[in-house]
Amino acid sequence: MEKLLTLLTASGIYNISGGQFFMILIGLGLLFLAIRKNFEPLLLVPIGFGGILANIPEAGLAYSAVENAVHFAKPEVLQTLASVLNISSADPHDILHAYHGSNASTHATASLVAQDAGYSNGMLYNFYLVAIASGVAPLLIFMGVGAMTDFGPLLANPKTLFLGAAAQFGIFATVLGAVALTLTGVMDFSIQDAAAIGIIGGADGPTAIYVTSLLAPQLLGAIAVAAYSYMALVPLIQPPIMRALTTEAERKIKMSQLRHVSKTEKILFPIVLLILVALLLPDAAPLLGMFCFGNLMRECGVVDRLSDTAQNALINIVTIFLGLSVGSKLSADKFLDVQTLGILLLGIVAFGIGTACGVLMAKAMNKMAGGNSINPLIGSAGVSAVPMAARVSNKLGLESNAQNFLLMHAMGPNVAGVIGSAVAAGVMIKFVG
Amino acid sequence: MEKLLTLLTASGIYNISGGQFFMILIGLGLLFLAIRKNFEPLLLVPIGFGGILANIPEAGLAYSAVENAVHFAKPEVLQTLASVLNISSADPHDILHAYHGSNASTHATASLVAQDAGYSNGMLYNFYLVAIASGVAPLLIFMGVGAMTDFGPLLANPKTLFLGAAAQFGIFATVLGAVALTLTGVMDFSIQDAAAIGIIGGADGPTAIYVTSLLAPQLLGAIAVAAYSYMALVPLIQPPIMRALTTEAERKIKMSQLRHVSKTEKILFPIVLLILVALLLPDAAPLLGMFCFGNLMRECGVVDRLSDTAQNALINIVTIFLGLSVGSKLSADKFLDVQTLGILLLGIVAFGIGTACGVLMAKAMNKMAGGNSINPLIGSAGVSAVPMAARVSNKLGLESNAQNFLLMHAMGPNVAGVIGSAVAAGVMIKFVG
Amino acid sequence: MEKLLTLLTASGIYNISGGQFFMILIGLGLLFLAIRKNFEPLLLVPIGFGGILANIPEAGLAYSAVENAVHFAKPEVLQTLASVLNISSADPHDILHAYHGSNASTHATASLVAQDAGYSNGMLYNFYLVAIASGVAPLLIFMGVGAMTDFGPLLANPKTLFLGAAAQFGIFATVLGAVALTLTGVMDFSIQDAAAIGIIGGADGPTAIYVTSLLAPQLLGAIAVAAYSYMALVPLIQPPIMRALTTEAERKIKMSQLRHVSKTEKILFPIVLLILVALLLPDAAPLLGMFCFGNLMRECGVVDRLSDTAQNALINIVTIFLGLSVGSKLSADKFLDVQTLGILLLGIVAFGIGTACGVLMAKAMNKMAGGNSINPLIGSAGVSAVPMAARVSNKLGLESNAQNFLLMHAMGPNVAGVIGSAVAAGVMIKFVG
Amino acid sequence: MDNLLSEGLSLMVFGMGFVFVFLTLLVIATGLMSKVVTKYAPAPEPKPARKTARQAEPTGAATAKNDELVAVITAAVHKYRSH
Amino acid sequence: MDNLLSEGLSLMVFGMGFVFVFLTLLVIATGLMSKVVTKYAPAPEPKPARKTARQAEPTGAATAKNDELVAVITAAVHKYRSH
Amino acid sequence: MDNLLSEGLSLMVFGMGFVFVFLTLLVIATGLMSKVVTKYAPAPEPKPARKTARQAEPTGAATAKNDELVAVITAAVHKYRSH
Ligand code: NA
Ligand code: NA
Ligand code: NA
Repeated sequence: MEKLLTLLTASGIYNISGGQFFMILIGLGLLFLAIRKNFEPLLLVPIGFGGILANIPEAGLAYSAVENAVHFAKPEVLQTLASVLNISSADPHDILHAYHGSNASTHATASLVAQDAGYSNGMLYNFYLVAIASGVAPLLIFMGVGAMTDFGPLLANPKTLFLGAAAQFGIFATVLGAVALTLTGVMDFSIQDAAAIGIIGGADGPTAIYVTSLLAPQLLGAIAVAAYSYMALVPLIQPPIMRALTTEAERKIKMSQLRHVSKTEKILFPIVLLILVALLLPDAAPLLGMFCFGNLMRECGVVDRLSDTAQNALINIVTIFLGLSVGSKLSADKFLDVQTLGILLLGIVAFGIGTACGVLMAKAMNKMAGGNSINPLIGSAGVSAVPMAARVSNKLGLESNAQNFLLMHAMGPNVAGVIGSAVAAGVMIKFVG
Repeated sequence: MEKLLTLLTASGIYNISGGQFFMILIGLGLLFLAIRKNFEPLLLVPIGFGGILANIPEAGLAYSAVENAVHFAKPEVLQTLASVLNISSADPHDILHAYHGSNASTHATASLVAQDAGYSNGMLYNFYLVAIASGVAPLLIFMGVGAMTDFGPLLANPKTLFLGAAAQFGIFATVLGAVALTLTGVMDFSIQDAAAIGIIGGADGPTAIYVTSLLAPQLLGAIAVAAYSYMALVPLIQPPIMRALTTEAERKIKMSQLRHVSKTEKILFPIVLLILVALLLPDAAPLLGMFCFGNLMRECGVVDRLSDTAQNALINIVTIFLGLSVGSKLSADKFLDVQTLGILLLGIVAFGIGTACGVLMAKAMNKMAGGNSINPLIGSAGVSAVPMAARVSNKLGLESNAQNFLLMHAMGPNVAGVIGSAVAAGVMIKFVG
Repeated sequence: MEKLLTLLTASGIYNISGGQFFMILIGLGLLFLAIRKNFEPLLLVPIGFGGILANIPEAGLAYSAVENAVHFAKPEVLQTLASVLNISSADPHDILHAYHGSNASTHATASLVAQDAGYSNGMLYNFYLVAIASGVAPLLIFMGVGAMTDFGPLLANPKTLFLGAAAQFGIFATVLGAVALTLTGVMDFSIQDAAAIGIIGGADGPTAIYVTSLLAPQLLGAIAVAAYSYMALVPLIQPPIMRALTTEAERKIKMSQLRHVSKTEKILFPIVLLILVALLLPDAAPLLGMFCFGNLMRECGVVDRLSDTAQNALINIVTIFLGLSVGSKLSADKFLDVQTLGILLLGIVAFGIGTACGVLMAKAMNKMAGGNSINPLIGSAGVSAVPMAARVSNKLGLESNAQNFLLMHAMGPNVAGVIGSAVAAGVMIKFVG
Repeated sequence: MDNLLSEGLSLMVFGMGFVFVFLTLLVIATGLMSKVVTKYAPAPEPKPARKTARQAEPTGAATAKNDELVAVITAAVHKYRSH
Repeated sequence: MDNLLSEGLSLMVFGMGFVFVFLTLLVIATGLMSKVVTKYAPAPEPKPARKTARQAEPTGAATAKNDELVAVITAAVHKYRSH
Repeated sequence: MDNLLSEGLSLMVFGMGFVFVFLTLLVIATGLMSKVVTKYAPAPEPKPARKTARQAEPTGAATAKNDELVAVITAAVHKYRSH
């Protein structure tokens, strides 16, 4: 009978907290959006599923060995942990607090104590350590994205890089927004938090995850969910802004066909970009370095088998682990916070401002170029959200003029936006990292 | 000349022990069974080869840095290890014994001492640490298996889940068998050992490896070899039992065609299963969670590239490392033990009892349903051993009635058996882990 | 304004050293050779790119956390590191020197101190730790190469193994060369360095990397670059030597068609080789063990999906990381040394001597066999450099006799050379490791 | 010793019991789910489900298909050439 | 508090400024590179660039093509058989 | 110094010697193995070994084949449509 009691008291239904229940619903919601509404399913299916796993009561999949040890709270283990952490109270909350604030060596010692007591890191926590805390997963995704990116349209019209620059204003405006929310006392974000939230406006998943894992890992779940959700919502978010800021005449502008770009230019571009990064912003070197490496593998034509693997088997494997790891940060105690609402709000503002700035920049460039050569609709593609934003530009162009195919023209600012937000990420890491 | 002597005294032929020689023969035997007799070759080729590598004298491929340091037994190293382990004797056996019994931090310190003295973990030992000790390899295999599993037949006839439940009796009966062997003094198994041995009866490789790595890692080699060998032997083990327990009339029963199962049902099933696991048995969450995740990726239809990778590149890579890691536990000192004989004996008993219970349950269900709708031959498929056991059911059905295709009907209990043994695994981990 | 100054003083252009500038040029040069001249691009593209990344000023991608901490040289961090390393001076150079000479536990402690101070391992340094310092990447490449190797031609004519033996003389002659350079005071190589340099003559990339990572990790960059460059240069290096050492009549010799080799022989060969390694040279067990494992997977015919993965997805993934990791050793302070010139010089000598010995051995075998059955041109293929060297033999054969197809005959010594240099590697590790 | 026996026995009783309870609940939940799905989101006529079949196909079969393909094309081309 | 505001403001000014400076330099460097390449290594007539296209193709498209292929072959074969 | 020389020399002598001894034994063992196999398990007539060839094929060749395939089908289809 005692065993039966053990089973019962250790069951999920006996232990589930309201927060966990709610987070499981959110996980199911993400799965619904991904599967039924096609919201960036490659990331949101693993993130949603990981979120459910992370909130299974008593399973501790998203917790470290020490957190699991504290959860089960055997007095002698708590006592040892308290002495390792050099605090007098053996209260679980105090121990967790001291543990999260402790230095690397104390961390390591506490972890060994928990292991000696028979506790181990949860599966998702291990995935998080290997994939995200080490920084490797977003970088490998970036390598794969590089190997999938064709810079041809950008090279045919390098000036579209300015559109990719302008659209990053969404990032920095959002930083100010987060600062304002803090100064008015509505939320409480540090400058690191603000920078990580801002990067949502980069509309680039791996960049957002990379920056957040460095600057504000505790916000990772909310920021990643916001970034991918809004990327999926680009076809809803962008059109009204684009329509409001352009005239029908502007939207009708047909752009001249892009010139042919030679193989050599495509090979040299990632190298030129890399050297510029090396000379100007070393902090962007991991992100843009891996991106350039992937692109060079793609274009050089002599390592096709590596390029194929980078954009298939490897990126798929990494995506699975990255998604589950992000999901591990959807545990109730981390996600169900008023901060999350702030992040969701600021994120959509970031997308909106970025879109608007891209369009306005394109209008300005069009004016300067005589008023009839650049369709301002391609400016919104500068936020990145590849290739969704470019498709939105194309769609709106076709609405105004059924012969107006903007897709290739919008691909230039689209990939420029990836570079732009990686540069912005480097600046953030430099200044507040 | 001294060099020549070094070469000679360090050669394998000079150092080989009888046990190592015998284990190399066993490794060759496993390769023979895998290659010539087609015994689960995907696992037994790597396991057999890993077993040979693990027994190469002086190479220490399966040993940790400390074990290698002790093997070469330089007095000053032994002295330092003894002081780290806090024992007075510097005898190699005493040191190894203290090392294996030491806590995590002492373990780490001893490992650093061995590295300082120039010894390092063997290749296979590292594979074992990463693939099995971390628990990740069996879970990823389970994810891949989930991505390869079609729950259609099960959803068309959910009652076949009972067959998957009944067949797990083999697991628990075997636990009692191991207990009996210990009580009668024939062997000496702890309750953890007994539970791990029992899980052989689950006829599911990754589940057996996962449970054994948690409950009785020292038995991993024998249990994995038994599990995979008996799964390969299912076409020999099951038919006599099935024939003995059924009448010719029963074996002739034709089952009505399965109803069509909608895509939505297939998408929702892994989620329903996951929620049930979350509510009732959190200890089964890693295994069944990854299984459900793989299946959801397969069925949801929006992440085909992840699903493809999970069931190809990723599962293949993991299988290679898992097999070699299991092989590392075929070192002579661990495998050549009377316990191994006990495990082999109990394992086959487990398969037999599981098969019998599945068939008897199917007979009972058939009786209750009027006696002419469920062919008891599909009950044996409840042990899992996917898809071999279902094929055996089909084959015996055809023998009695050349028009009687049971394959799809047997696939239901077959995959139910996978769930059943994962649930049994969760109970074991909860109670004796 | 202060921020602007920060950006400027932290930029690459402000901090670049002459050495870094020069190494970036070398990286670009390697990319040029790989992409335009087709110099072993699968390795030299990642190595060259990794070399550029490693030399980005202030990014510290190739440095450990401690090295990065020392580079930024905050006084309090230096002080703590000095006390951990138990030295009185807090001078960066002294600390680095003490750190590199410290034992494993001090290393670990210093690493924790650096992490507490906010520094972390560079991306490439982490890749190096996981891929090369652990030894795993070269071994997995060897497994993949094994899975791609057809031993048929070797089995049809096992005597060609002698050619693979003779060509390894280049390895050992080069060791003596390195010793001579040291004794004459031109360079300063230890016997470990000499052995690692010699292995360049094995003309086998993963073997060279594996041995160097064990014996002389500080020379890894130079040795890997030399090994792969000279392998690419085989069509230039070998022909003059081959022509000089053979007569026109010898080059005209037509060899009789190879006998058919049965599947069973091909399956048994890797096992025979493994057992010989196990009995004679356990130190070659990791390298040749993985090679044999790959080959057995290929030939056994029952694990095709594992073999496919080993020779595609897995080897490609590992190649990417291996290349970047080797590139991380092209940092200016490690590569720009007079030793590198010595290594480049000795490497080419090694290739030359190996080629010559292979040809001379083939001449001798031809003489002993009656003078008209073995074309000495196949001897040069014994250096390995698979399959380039065999193609060179074929090309020279065709020059002398347009009907003389030597390719299949040269594949025997070619793969024998792989085994030969792996055996030589085992001897090196045994004697000086 | 007796302890081991009682542990083994209770493991069997509760373990087997739990497996049955769990799978019974799964039968119920699955049945319910199917009923709801069929009611509120009736499936369209069974499609040939080509894609899923393809995924589940073992490598061997894929190769076989490829070979068939080649054979078919070869035949088509021969026909074409013979015109 | 004021500190946070000034940090945020300077992050915006310098961050946005740096992004523009960087991308402007990239525009210049890219333009220069293209000019040099076109001058010293003029591209041959634009090839159809079949291979690159293939690589960039998303999996979905590849599958679609495969299906087309099968459809085409089936048609060809039917034609062939009906002769 | 002398020590280094003697180490180098002995490494050469024993290393090279060992390589020869090892490969000689491998020649003998392989020959023996082949003899035993041919005697007790004579191979059937040499099959075309299609499968192994396929595995060894470099990626390039595979692509080439694919292109051929596409070309062939295109031709077949054109023929078919032109009927
Ligand atoms: Na962006
Ligand atoms: Na089972
Ligand atoms: Na060689």
